[in-house]
Amino acid sequence: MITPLENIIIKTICRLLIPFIQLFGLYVIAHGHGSPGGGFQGGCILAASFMLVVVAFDLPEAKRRFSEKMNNIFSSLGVFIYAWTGWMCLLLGANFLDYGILSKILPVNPVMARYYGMFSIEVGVGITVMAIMVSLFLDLVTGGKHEEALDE
Amino acid sequence: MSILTVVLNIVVIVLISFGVFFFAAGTVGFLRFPDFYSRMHATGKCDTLGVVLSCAGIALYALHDGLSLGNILVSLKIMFIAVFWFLGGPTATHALLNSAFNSGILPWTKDGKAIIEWPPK
Amino acid sequence: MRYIVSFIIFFLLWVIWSGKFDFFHLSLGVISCILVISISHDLLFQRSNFQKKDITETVRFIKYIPWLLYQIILANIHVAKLALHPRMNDLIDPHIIRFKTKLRKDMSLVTFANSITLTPGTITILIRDGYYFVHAIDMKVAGDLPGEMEERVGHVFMEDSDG
Amino acid sequence: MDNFFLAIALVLSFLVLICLYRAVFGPTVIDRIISVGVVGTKTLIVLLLMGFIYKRMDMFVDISLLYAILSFIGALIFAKYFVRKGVL
Repeated sequence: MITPLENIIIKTICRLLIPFIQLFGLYVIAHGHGSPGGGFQGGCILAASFMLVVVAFDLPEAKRRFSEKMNNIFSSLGVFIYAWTGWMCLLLGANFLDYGILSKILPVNPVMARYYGMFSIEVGVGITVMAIMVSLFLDLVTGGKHEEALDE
Repeated sequence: MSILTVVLNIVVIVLISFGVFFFAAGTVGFLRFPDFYSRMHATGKCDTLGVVLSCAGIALYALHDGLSLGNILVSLKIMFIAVFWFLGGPTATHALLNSAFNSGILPWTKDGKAIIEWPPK
Repeated sequence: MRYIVSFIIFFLLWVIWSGKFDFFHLSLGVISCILVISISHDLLFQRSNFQKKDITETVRFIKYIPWLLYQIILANIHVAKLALHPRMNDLIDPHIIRFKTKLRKDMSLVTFANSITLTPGTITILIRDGYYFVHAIDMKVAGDLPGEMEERVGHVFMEDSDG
Repeated sequence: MDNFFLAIALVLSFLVLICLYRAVFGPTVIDRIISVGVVGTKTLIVLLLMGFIYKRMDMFVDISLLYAILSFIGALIFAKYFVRKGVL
């Protein structure tokens, strides 16, 4: 069981910095097609901010912000977004993940359709990576039994 | 090369050189001090000032080809790195030393008395 | 109230980071700010309402920073001199010193601790029950503690006014 | 100015090389962790300087901001892990 650091300095500084780290993670996801980064990197930063919550406060606090149920829902929601963006192209008659064809159902030209398709892929990857990283971290710090760890 | 560019370059060179000088002093102290409590003095302080000075210099140089909006935004981003490090650097230093102290390691001293009351009575 | 202020701060930061002003990126910024606020709204500002005191504290904190920077430069010259001195082992005399503090608020304790870490020859190790454990690299620099810095931090966060 | 930045980046890389001495021969684990942190700060500045050399400042700023964040989180998590183990 992970024990909280009873340390006021780390708590206060993490309290001030965690929202900015989360905002930076979302920024990296949202600008993945124009600058370095993308879904995977942004998801890792978001997961790192939750790890910081666990380190600075404690496990129940992190669970209160981001419960196990939400985590499971997010990890499947990301795959859902990714797969449906791909299948939508397949259903419209192009290859899997060939976003240009999306201009048939979106009111934009093929270039912009490619842009938005890539963006939705980034969002899906980001959500899944964040959820899986958080579950991996929780499994590691509690030795694989974090449901019991919550009860004590 | 206008006179403004020359002045800007000189300021940037001075700032970055001082930053690197403090980095070098921190590294030398990191090698020479006797235990890790003292080594933390060298790295924690000198690296913070080194990052702040170098970031200031780099942020100034980012403005060297005109005050366009993109340049100003890049410069503000670099200053954000400096502010982040200004908050985070001392905290990381403190966290490492706190964990070392809590695991029961006492610092290297000359007279063997590790903890003394202050101010002395 | 704190939602609005944190939204403004986050959105300004988003605009600085993003640097793109089309509708798509700005709306993404709004969505991201709302997400961050909904997850961690109680982290940046803990009280839900602002008082006049907070503005004064911010102004005084900004005034405190130049003095702190000056002290940091002094500290770095001190450490650099120690590190580059050929007879370094004679000059240093490290100890952990323990002293009592008058400060009580969280923010002032943290500001004081980080200022100690950044300034001459001292690093905060532990705060416990109103006592600071500070590692000092020689006894001369420890002589100044708690001293002027505590006064200044107490002044910044108005510790003296409310008893 | 590019030559100046290149020289500074080389000096910083040399300092990183010196810091690796402590990472390899450091007597305690804490020494090695500090060494990781020191290498992190120098890499931050080298990344920013590389941004000028390759004329892609907007890209390298993001990378080095990310590096700063991860270096801070890494130090905190290391600190937490070793206080729990209680051995050095």
